[in-house]
Amino acid sequence: MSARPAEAAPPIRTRGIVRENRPEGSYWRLTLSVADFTRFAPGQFVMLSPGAELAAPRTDPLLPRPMAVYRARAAEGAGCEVEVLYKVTGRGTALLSSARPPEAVAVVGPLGRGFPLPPPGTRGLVVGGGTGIASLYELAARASARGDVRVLLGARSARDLEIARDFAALPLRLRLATEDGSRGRTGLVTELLAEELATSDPLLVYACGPTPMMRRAAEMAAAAGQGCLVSLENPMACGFGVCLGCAAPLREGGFALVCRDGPVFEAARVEWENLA
Amino acid sequence: MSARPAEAAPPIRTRGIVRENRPEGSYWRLTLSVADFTRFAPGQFVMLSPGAELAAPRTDPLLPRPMAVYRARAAEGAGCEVEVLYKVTGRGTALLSSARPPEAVAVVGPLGRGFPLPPPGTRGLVVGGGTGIASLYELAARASARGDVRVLLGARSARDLEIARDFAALPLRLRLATEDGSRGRTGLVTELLAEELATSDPLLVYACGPTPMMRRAAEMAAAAGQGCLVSLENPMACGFGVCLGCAAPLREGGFALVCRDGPVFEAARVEWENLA
Amino acid sequence: MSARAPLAPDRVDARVNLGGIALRNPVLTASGTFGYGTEFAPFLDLRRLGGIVSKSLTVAPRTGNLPARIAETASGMLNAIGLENVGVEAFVREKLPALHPDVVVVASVFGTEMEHYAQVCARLEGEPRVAGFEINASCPHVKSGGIEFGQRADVLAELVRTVRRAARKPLLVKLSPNVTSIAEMARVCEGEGADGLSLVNTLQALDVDVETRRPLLRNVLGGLSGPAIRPVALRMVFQASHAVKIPICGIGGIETAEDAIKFLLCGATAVQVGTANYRNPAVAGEIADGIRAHAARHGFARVADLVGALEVPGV
Amino acid sequence: MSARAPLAPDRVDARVNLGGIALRNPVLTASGTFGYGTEFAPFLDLRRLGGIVSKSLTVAPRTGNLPARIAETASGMLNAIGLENVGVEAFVREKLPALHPDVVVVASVFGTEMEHYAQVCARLEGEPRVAGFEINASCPHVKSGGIEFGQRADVLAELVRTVRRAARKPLLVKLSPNVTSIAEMARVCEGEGADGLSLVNTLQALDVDVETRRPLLRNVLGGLSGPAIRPVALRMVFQASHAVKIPICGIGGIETAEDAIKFLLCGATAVQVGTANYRNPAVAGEIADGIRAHAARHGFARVADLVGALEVPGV
Ligand SMILES: Cc1cc2nc3c(=O)[nH]c(=O)nc-3n(C[C@H](O)[C@H](O)[C@H](O)COP(=O)(O)OP(=O)(O)OC[C@H]3O[C@@H](n4cnc5c(N)ncnc54)[C@H](O)[C@@H]3O)c2cc1C
Ligand SMILES: Cc1cc2nc3c(=O)[nH]c(=O)nc-3n(C[C@H](O)[C@H](O)[C@H](O)COP(=O)(O)OP(=O)(O)OC[C@H]3O[C@@H](n4cnc5c(N)ncnc54)[C@H](O)[C@@H]3O)c2cc1C
Ligand SMILES: Cc1cc2nc3c(=O)[nH]c(=O)nc-3n(C[C@H](O)[C@H](O)[C@H](O)COP(=O)(O)O)c2cc1C
Ligand SMILES: Cc1cc2nc3c(=O)[nH]c(=O)nc-3n(C[C@H](O)[C@H](O)[C@H](O)COP(=O)(O)O)c2cc1C
Ligand code: FES
Ligand code: FES
Repeated sequence: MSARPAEAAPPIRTRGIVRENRPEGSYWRLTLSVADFTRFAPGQFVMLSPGAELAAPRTDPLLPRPMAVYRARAAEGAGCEVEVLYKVTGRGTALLSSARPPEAVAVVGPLGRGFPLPPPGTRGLVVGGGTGIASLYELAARASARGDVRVLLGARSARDLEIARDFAALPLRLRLATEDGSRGRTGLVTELLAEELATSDPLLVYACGPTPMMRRAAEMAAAAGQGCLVSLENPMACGFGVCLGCAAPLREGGFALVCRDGPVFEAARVEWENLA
Repeated sequence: MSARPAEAAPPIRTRGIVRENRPEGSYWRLTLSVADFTRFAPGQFVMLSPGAELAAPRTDPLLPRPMAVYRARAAEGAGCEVEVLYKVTGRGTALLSSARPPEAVAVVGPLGRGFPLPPPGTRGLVVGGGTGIASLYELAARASARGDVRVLLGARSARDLEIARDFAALPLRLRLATEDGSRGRTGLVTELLAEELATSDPLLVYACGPTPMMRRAAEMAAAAGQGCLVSLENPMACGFGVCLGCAAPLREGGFALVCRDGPVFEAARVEWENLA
Repeated sequence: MSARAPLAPDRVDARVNLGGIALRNPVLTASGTFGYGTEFAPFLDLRRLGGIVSKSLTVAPRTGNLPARIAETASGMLNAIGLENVGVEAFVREKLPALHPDVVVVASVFGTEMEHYAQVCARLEGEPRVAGFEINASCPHVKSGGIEFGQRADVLAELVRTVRRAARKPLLVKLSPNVTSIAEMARVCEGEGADGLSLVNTLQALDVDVETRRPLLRNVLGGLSGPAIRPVALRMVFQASHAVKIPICGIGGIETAEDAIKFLLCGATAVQVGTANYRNPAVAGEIADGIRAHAARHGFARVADLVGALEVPGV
Repeated sequence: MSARAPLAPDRVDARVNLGGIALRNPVLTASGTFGYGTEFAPFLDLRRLGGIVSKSLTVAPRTGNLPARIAETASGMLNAIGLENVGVEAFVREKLPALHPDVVVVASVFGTEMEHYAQVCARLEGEPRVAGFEINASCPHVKSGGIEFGQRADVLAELVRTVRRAARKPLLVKLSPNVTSIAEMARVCEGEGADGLSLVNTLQALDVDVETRRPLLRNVLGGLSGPAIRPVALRMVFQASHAVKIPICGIGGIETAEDAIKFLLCGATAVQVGTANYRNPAVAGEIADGIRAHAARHGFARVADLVGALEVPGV
């Protein structure tokens, strides 16, 4: 496997003005306009304040939340519009869902090393589930503009896959699976992956989602002799390599920092057992 | 002096839905609709959460903020509309100013013992400044419906007295003073008080505002042989007599709890020196 | 984590026994944050609680410190009330009778000398409405001419010994968190015959007004309480529960049923709710209900089975 | 409070001297929260700071604890990183040269045995880029087979003595807050020749996931930092500054210039910014500017004149 994660653009700290923030199936879609951002690599992330910054600072919740850049486009004038797709899973994301235009959210980014595009002649096999789907759209969009891409998305039920419509609008093959059968194949996304791996074409698997799903995808890709990249979601305090809080254990020994060395890693390097 | 502070209605804990929250001169006017409140005595207060309660609880700022009931009227259906007039002086009030309809604010109240109305034949002399003005409107309204009332309001400048328009709509004599002369008499409100005290009519002075102002008013009333009630603004944690945090030292020795025994006190009982 | 099948909440037995004090559920309210109980009547039926702990009582009534006595800090508050209380006599004559007979009352006891503690307990021994004593061995903000009773092992031992002689009722000792080793202090109390421990009291602290350049509290130093201290309190309960066999009442920053359950898992048999009562005077009842619901959802038929059920990973 | 006439900010002399380390302003960044400095280049010109304190360095590189290593608490966070660091050699060869020569660097030093501390200092003695040492005597989360160096006066004394012999550069000792008497520990360090004190390190703490019934950190115990601990840290700085004459560097929950000034008023000559760097990587620079502005507004021509300027009311 030769793909090397893309280099990161230098991060800055700035404010994102909430343009839109609304529920979409089981996700929320937050659109921020950020005056001084320019470019992101697919799979890069930002650290967002846990909720809008109102008329006075609060210290609870304290830490910023890592969120993938779902989609970014140059805004009219300068800067860009950044879309974040998130699930409300705790206090920080719940407070984020209370943010309304034109409140401001503190943003640090772009951070981390994102996904490299598939090398020429290699098919990209993008496998997503849960909040992991948010890390994959920009990759799917850019890769499908250049070459052959298939996207496999899995979820509990149809409500979790309303978001698939964005992927459906791209020039790629999209396959869905839900556990309750309410949309696409009944079952796990890894069952779709098994079918896609039954080929001798060169593939590069990109997986992002719940740890068991990524781990299984990694094992299947390895068994099929195909490359696999995963994007890890570890708790983070800083997002830029100074707190050492996000360390992921490596099979070669020692740790990598998910925020600085990742979040994208070659799956074969990850020591899944102790990932937390 | 015989006036005894009015008895308090039993307090409850409930939610106030923000109907309106907008700046008015140097104050903000917050209108809450509270389903299960019915009646307030003038000078009573509520404890409000420091800012709206959003989709998840936050513990900073921690404590509720005491705020006088500026005005309350029965709402259509049940409950009532409570108006609070506040100044942004710190984090809690700044966050309160970020609250927007239809967000909810936690409310405990009505609390404390409010102002008794002037006894028959006694003129009410209502002296207000700063945030203290908010404690006096309901008193002025009810007292002026029954008898002779004069209201003296003082402030730095005209911007602080936009609120006087509410008082001007009442059947009472209103006199204003500003330090910069931008509205009413140039000078301190106590200068107006001195003039009003030059009478042999029986008076009851009601003062609420910055401590030096209340203290001075109390001294002047005492020298003139007239009664004086003040409404104290001590920091509070609970508002209903259990934390013992709001204690005000008394001239007779010991302490009174501002939240439970007050906030309205006979001025002569207050040991101003150690009020904090 | 062993999965268990959920139960109906009414099938959960919430009772616990705190060193001889039988409680209908593990939620008490903390000394000094709940007045004498009656103040909460408008908000909460006290019979929903495991019990209440009185404001710390002294032999004679005490007046407190000059203001300012309280201040807000990040997710916490400081207080230096000065142990103002009505005194043990007024407590017996006025406060106790005002409470419904089904409310379990623990009397918090304090004195500036050891004998005073014993006197207060002796006065309350014959009071059937007092279920037990909680010795306040830790008061960082009263100038008793030195360090806290609960900060030196030998002093604490002597205090517990002195009080134990006067007290036949269940005796809890409330520990100061301002110590190097909470385990040592816990063992000292167990050794002197305490029936249980309450921890923690407030962390000694200070805050400043940068505009006036004065301390926020007139007393300069005060006690820090509230959610800010919860992780420190949890650690101390965990350490103390591994050091002694007597039951522990966990205190510090409890705002929700989840917070309370953290203390149970770390080894507390019961908990006390303090500062949270100010934000929400009905919160202690909500926490009691929430613990039952949590136990049911996780398939624990007895809340007592949650006590010490923390699963510590092998390293 | 004595009123003074405001000054222009550029007329304020912000320099302070921290036990022989000359700083252009009193704001440093705290060990373990600022990496090796270079990571902040995108956000902040490090020359705006008084200085930076490195991640604690050991003789050999160290790998850290298994995850989870961090968790969020009310206005704070827990960490149990496990003192992962590149080791003193890589620090000298790779990290130091990457910093602009005008950046003042204090090397934080750690070891599991006293001799290791001395070895690290000895290796750095000849390094002109190292302005001084900060001895990390308090690490509640590394299983060194017992209690922290900084929790026992005799152990701490021996540690400082051992290191002092190896270190001619200015020597700061960073104290643990997990002690009964911070004043005693401060005096011990002064007695053994320390040039200054840094306080506080993190408060030992614990938090729990009630759904899985496991500690949030793999290491079970961790260190609490952030705004939650600020009032405790202020109290300790206040007490230590009254106990010793050597200068103090105040640490704990500093998020704003106001917070930093509170520490100065309580007797700290300088401060360190820790957890706040995560929320806002430019914050240390903003705090440095804010202190100057505050001093100017209050008419202090020298920031050093704010040190210990707390006005304590008579009672
Ligand atoms: C690189 C990266 C990219 C991510 N991208 C997305 C995204 O695009 N959309 C999305 O919905 N989520 C994403 N996540 C997960 C997201 O960060 C968490 O869902 C979020 O932090 C939860 O915060 P909370 O306050 O709601 O939960 P709480 O449980 O209240 O949070 C408590 C603490 O744990 C941390 N935490 C909890 N869950 C996670 C998690 N799964 N991953 C990391 N930290 C966690 C929080 O950041 C916080 O510090 C990403 C995570 C990483 C590391
Ligand atoms: C009975 C009573 C009625 C009041 N009515 C009004 C009113 O109608 N309108 C209005 O604008 N203000 C009123 N106040 C004052 C109001 O409570 C404070 O302005 C407010 O608490 C400041 O909060 P903050 O977070 O903005 O300030 P911060 O300074 O950030 O607050 C920090 C802490 O100090 C307390 N505090 C600060 N200033 C005061 C103060 N002046 N009085 C009491 N506590 C204070 C806060 O409650 C909080 O606990 C009243 C106070 C009392 C006691
Ligand atoms: C205003 C106030 C007064 C207190 N008074 C007492 C007291 O009299 N006796 C006592 O043992 N503890 C007293 N405490 C400590 C509490 O009982 C409790 O131990 C501490 O506040 C920590 O719990 P919390 O974080 O839930 O408040 C007081 C706490 C506060 C905030
Ligand atoms: C993630 C993390 C790692 C830390 N690592 C170290 C360290 O290596 N050495 C040290 O002396 N202190 C370390 N500390 C403690 C800080 O230097 C500081 O003393 C503490 O966090 C309190 O300050 P704060 O509240 O501003 O963060 C660390 C703190 C955090 C949060
Ligand atoms: S999140 Fe801080 S080092 Fe990765
Ligand atoms: S505010 Fe708590 S007793 Fe008055």
